[in-house]
Amino acid sequence: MVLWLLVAVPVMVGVALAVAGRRADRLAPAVAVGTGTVVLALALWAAMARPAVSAPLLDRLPVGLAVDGLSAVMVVTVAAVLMAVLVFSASEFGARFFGLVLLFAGAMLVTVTATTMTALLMSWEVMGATSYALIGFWWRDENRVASGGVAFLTTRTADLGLYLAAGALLAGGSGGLALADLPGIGSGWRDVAAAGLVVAALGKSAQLPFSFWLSRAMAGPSPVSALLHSATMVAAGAYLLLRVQPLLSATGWAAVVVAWVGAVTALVLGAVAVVQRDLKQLLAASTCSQVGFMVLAAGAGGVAAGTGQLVAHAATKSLLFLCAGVWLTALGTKDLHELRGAGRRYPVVGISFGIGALALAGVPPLSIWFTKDAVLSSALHSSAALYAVGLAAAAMSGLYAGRALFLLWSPSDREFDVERRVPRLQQWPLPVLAAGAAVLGVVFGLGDSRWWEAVLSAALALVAVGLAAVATRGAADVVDGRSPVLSAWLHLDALAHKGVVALTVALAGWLARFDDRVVDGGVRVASGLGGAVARVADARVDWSVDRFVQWVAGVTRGLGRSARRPQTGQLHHYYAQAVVALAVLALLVVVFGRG
Amino acid sequence: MDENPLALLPEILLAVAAVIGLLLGSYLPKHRQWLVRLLAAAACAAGLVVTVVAWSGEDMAVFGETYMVDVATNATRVVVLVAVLLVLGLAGDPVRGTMRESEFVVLLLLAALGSVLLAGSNDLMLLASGYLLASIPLYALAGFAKDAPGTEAALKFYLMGALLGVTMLAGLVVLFGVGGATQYTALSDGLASASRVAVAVGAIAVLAGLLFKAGAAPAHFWVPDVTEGAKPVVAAFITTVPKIGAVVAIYRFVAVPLAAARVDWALMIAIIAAVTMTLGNLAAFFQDNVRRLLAYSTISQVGYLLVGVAAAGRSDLALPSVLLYLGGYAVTNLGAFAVVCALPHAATLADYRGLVRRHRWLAVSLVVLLLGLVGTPPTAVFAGKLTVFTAAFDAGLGWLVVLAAVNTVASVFYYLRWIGPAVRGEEASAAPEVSRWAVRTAYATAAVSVLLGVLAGSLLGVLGG
Amino acid sequence: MSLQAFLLLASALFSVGLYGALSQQSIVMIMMGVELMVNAVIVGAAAFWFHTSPDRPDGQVIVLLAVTAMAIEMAVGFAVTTAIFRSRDVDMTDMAADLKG
Amino acid sequence: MIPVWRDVLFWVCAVLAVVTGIAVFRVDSMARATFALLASFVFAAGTVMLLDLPYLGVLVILMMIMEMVVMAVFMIMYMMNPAGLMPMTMVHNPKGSLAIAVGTFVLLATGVLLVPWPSSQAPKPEDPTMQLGEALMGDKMLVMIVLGLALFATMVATVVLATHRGRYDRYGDRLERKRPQDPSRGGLGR
Amino acid sequence: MDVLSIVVFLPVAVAAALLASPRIGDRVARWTWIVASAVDLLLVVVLWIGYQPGESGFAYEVDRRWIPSVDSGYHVGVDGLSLPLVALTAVLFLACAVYSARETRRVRSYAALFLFLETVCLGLFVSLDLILFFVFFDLSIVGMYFVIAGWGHRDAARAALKFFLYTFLGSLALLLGFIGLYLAASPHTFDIVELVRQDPLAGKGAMAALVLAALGVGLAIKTPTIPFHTWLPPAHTEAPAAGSAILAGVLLKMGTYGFVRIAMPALPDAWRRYAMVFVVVGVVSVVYGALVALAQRDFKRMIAYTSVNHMGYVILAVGAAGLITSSETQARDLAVTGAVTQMVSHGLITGALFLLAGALYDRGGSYEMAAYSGLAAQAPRFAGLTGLAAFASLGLPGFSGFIAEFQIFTGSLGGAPVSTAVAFLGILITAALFLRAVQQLLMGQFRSPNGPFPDLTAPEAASITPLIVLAVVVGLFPRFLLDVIEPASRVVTSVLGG
Repeated sequence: MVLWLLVAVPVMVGVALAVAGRRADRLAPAVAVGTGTVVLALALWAAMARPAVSAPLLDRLPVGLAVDGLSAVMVVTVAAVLMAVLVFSASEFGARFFGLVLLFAGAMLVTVTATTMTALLMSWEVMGATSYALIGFWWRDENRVASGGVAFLTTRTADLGLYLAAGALLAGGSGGLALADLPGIGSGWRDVAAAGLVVAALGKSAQLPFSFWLSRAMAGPSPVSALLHSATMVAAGAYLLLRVQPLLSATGWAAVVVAWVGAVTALVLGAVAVVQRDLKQLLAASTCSQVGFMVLAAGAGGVAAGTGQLVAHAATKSLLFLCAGVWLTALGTKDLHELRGAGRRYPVVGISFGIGALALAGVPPLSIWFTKDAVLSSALHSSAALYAVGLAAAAMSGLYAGRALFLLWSPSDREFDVERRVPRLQQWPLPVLAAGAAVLGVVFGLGDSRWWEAVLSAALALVAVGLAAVATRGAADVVDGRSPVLSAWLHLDALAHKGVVALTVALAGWLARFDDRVVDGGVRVASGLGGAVARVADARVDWSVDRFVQWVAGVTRGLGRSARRPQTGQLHHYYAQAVVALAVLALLVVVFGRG
Repeated sequence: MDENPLALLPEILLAVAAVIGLLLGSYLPKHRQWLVRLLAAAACAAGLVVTVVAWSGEDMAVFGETYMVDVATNATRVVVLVAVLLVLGLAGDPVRGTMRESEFVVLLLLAALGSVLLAGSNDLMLLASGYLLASIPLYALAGFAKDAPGTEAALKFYLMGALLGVTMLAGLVVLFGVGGATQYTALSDGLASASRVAVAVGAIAVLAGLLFKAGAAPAHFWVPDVTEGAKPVVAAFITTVPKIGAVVAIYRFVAVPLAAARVDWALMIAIIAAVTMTLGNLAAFFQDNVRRLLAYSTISQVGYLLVGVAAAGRSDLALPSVLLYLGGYAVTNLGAFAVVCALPHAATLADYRGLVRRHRWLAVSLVVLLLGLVGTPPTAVFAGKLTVFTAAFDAGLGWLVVLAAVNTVASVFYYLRWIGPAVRGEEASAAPEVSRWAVRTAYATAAVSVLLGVLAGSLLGVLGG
Repeated sequence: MSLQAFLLLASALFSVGLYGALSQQSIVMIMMGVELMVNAVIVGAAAFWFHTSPDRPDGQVIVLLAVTAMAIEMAVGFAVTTAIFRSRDVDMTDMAADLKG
Repeated sequence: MIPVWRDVLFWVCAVLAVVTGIAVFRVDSMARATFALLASFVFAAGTVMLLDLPYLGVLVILMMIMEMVVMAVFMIMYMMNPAGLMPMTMVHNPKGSLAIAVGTFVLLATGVLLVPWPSSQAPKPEDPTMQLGEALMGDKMLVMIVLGLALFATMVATVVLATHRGRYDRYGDRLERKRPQDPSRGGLGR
Repeated sequence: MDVLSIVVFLPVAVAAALLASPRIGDRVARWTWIVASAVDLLLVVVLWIGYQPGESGFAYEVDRRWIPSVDSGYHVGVDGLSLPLVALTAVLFLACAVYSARETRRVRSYAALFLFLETVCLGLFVSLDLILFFVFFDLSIVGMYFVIAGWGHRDAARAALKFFLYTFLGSLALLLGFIGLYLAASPHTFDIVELVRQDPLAGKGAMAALVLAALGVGLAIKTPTIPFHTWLPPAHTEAPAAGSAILAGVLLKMGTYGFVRIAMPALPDAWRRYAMVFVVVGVVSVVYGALVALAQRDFKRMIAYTSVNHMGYVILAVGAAGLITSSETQARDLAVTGAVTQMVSHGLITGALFLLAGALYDRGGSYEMAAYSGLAAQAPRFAGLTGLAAFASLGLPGFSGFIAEFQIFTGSLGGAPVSTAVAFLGILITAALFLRAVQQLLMGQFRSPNGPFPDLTAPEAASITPLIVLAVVVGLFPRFLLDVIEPASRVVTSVLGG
């Protein structure tokens, strides 16, 4: 029952707020924060009580929810980040926003507690749709709405994998579509299910090659980004892979693929992050990169390590996005160069951001240093190459985190055009999250990594941060604009547009013209028998049922005319026709009619 | 000898009514000739009562077995008598108080009698005599108005009838020559061993006359011209009543004397049916004159009826289905003509534009009746069509059923060309004058055509299906 | 005087009558053609009676029927001709061709 | 009569019947056509009489004479060029008609010659006319009754079609006049 | 008179009464219509509550002979396949009645026509006799012809005629199939229950194939599937909003319902043999319909093409249910249940979408999407409902469409893996096209051809909102519906055997 409450409370309050709309704007922040508190309490309780519930949905396919070790961590993380985001947003947004956020969080809670495919798929898709609404929250700007569309469509493309997995699971012999059944189904279907799940997870987590949607998702409000990039949505993919890790290892190939995709994403998107000039874009790319570590962990079998990374990253990234949001609203920009010195201007925000950035860089003893090392160690278990790539990616995080940090803290003498006070409510969550980003790693520990690995990565992180400090010294920013390809997120967006969207639209247009020409052509045919006959005589005429129908109509028209031709009004014609017809009939019967 | 005049009571009633009607008419003042109509109606009603009361499943051959009183004859009597009653109703306005009202009624009765006799004939000679009796009054009725189109219609009607009547006589002679008799039962024995060619030629020659009466190809040429040229009420009668007798006569002709002959008469009828319905439908397609359109529609309907005839002897359902269809067709077709009669000045489809605005229920009746002619459930023609198609399928004439179905679809087109303007709520064309008797008849037929469809089951039971 | 001979005669008369019915314009002439065809029927019926079933009266009755039918057809024919002559002053079928299509 | 003579007589009658039949449509006056038709019927009736059916033969001849007289009257009425003063070519589609007619004849003749016609060894009746009479009063009575009705219908029909003025024109709408009012006086009993 | 017959014939009785009383005004006619539809819906709810299928699997069964010689009669009853559709019909007709409160053209006839159509639609879904089924099938075409021709837009006459001829052709094919079934049965019968029991064409390969082909073509035209769909876009584009809603919401279901009610259970062998054909037709309909819809610039045409797409799922499911290889009966049950659920779901959602399209046309005088922008600014209610309907239509969980499509996909994948996987693309493309439509119409700066864009009126909102709410209820708590459907689906799959 409590578990039902945990997911139902945010969803129902969310729907109520969204439907109420403007009328509830004044009450909404309070209601939302109150709900957030309740959710947090319920999450904590659930994490301890580990309940499991189930309700019938489809024919012998129930909806099942349960909290186990993995999801206990997740529900608490989600609830905590949600709480932070709600408090942060309380001063700025109305009912619709809170409604959507709560709905979104509710969907995420279902996702992480789902034990059956039905529950997972439903929440998974609702999360995608809600993210669309949140990213395109400022709907008067068509660009933002389009960004939401890109996010939704990209993730939905990947979600098809989940549908595939569900079907495969059933076809493979799992009567109830329980996720736990996955490793045990027939081997052919197991591969299909694994492939589907991997695609779905990679899409949601914005791993290569789906990463571009996350860049577009920056069009949404900053709190949305904070939520999206930390404990929900993007994390959901990684979570799913961790959840089905037994399946991945059971197939043999899936684990390897996942591990490598994670590692490569961590490295490449890390590099992308390094050259970004827009703070939010930098953070977005870093998200892909960091989630890449979680994916890597799932592929390499380090479930605990991945989970730790997830939680630590959630705290860190939500913090960083909220900080970025503060500056964006206060200073009206997210350009790193224009933000030079912003950290000094708003010390609370600046210091919180600093802690977060250092954590992100993997500087010991902050949280991500722990968790990343745990991940890397599990990678080393499976392959040295994987470890090396992971290490390189870790260096990248040092570079970009350091760059952001130093740019924001470097002294600047310029005045900001717009300057506003930061509301209290927006400041409160920041230190809390910063604390989390700093200390959470201790909870998870270093996993089973050996001492030299930890030292190596710490050194690497410090070196990278140092390099970044050098690179951004003074007014210079040596990496700025160095690699257009990396700046533009490898042109993945354009590639997807050209390769898939444009192709589909062209095909659709062609088909529609075909369909229209069928209709219009038919009308033309009907307008004159001559045309019809000509077209029929034309061997190149493209056949279609509709045109056939029209052709029949045209021919019938002609036949109708000829059928009336005997009716000349002249009696002797009638006579002759009747006599000849009777004679022909007699001949026919005599020749063919042997009774 | 079994001259049992009582068995022929309905026929006798008609004949007597005709004679008395003529006499009565000679002594009645002009505006009181409605008494003759009343007499005729009474005779029809009496005939109906007698038929229904004396209805039995048993077949009875009378007058040297030249005449059969069986289900087919009884059904024909009922349908014809009802049709005559309806036509008498239709004739209310156009004929009342005219100079030759009595003669009109008398000719009506005689033609109806001829039609019944055609249906009951169990002898080729009686068939030929019936043909004469069923034709002669119609020639006069066609030219009744004695205006230019009427007389032209009568002329064409008569000349077609004369030629095909003689053809029929020739066929009769040939069949008699090879079969040794004209009475069906005896003829059937004779034809069983007769030359195939001679039987085929003779049968087709005899059929020529019956096809003329039925208005089927290739003897259908008179139908559109007469329907357009004659008065609407006459056209209604001519396209309905003789067909009933003729179709039953064709049925009897193929089912009894030809049954054992070595001729594939089913193929023969099937070809005729196929050509008739196709030709009728095609010709109706772009017809703008409503009466000609209806005329072609009746031609195609005969084609469907012949589909059932082609199944004679090979499906138990053949006869009941044909009789059911005949009943439905008669009522529905008369109804359609009743609408035409109700609006004497509306000659083309365009004249029906916006009918629903002015005469809501007339428009509704028209829609019901025309959809009935299409064969839309639950009207009588649908039930008839359904059972007829089923019978033909049963008899192994699948191709013919498919063709008939295709034709049915095609026919929807031209009926819709009529319905469309009538029900579209556009500005109505010039206010048409309405004949009240015809309007009532239209309502009644629309109702009956639906009612018959609903009762089709029990009717089929009565008809032996 | 075989059956075939009679039937040939009947066929010939029938065909001649048919030619007349088909080719003549005047209504009365068409009626004459039809009468010739009836003539064929009479000959045929009588011959069949004689050669195939003299023991039955059917053939004879057919002759009687044919004669009566001929008389009836002719009477009606004249009446129709009169009617159309009165209404439009023609006695040719070609001139009565308003109804068509 | 000697069979040979019967044969000869038959062929003479047959050929003449056909020839006069053809003549109906070849002569250029309607009066001649009428008489050709009459002749054709007479010769055909002659063949019928050769078949031991004198009654029917005579009946046909008498009927035809009556009819031809009536036809002559009509021709005079409608001024149909009775005397053949002007040549008439009132034909249409002569070639087609001829082709159809010849085709019909060829087909029929082929049939006549190829079909195995049945033959009867049954004895001829003593008196064919008696046989006919018995049939008319017996098995075929209904045929005759119906023919009678057809004749009745013919009378009504011809009157309706042919007469211009009805009783109400002549005697008034209520049939009140004792004497008919006609445009020109005359007629039976006047 | 039994309760089911009352439900069926109540509307037509009211229609007759409306027609017969020429003096009543538009207002009274409107209210009579609404009240009659509401009462009928109420009765359907009563039916649902008391639904207790008997031995035969049917509830409220009535069997009176009509034409005994061909064993056809008035045999009606509801089971899990038909009851949801009956309910859907009653709901949609009530919605249309409420929505049409603004109709001003010949209101009385309009009301009478819709009531007549309601009887016809209800009658079809409860028919257990082929002839009765055919009667209603045909009458539905006639009724809809008049709706389109009489109250449609500019080019309505031509579209109506095309609709009529096309679907009538289909009905004739259907009739041939019915006759084939009838003749094969021994003793001959038109009774559906009896035919299913007999399985008359078992083992008669060619004949069974022909009959199935006739049924298939007839039903496919009505459904419609590729390549018989071309009547649909013009008919929808020209029809009045309520007509479109009924056409898409109820009439299209007659085709798919025919598959599960007649074609599958009466011809199980042939169905299994040719199941792949239906799978392929379904998949092609799904993808083709979605792609063509994607290219449309006209809002209503777009929705019309999505109907082709959505009906394609149904065909896919019923086809896949016949594939022997999916020996797992659970999957096949799911597919059939999903197909029926999809019928209900599509009826609700597309009905709502067409009514919204009508509201759009009323205000802007155009269906052209490019003519509008940012409508959310002036018409939040319209925007909210359109957005919800769009998301419902693209198969978002939480709405009925997902429940249906998930069952279809999950149930079909085992039998027809590749086809089903291809069909997944359908939900992606629909998502794209609906997002585009929502973005074009509702988002951005405000623009409308006729200046201001007033929000939905009370009747409009009152007619559309319940449809969306129902779609959500089914989407979240489908058990009340599935509990009814599932036993009937099991019957169908068990008859299919294999």
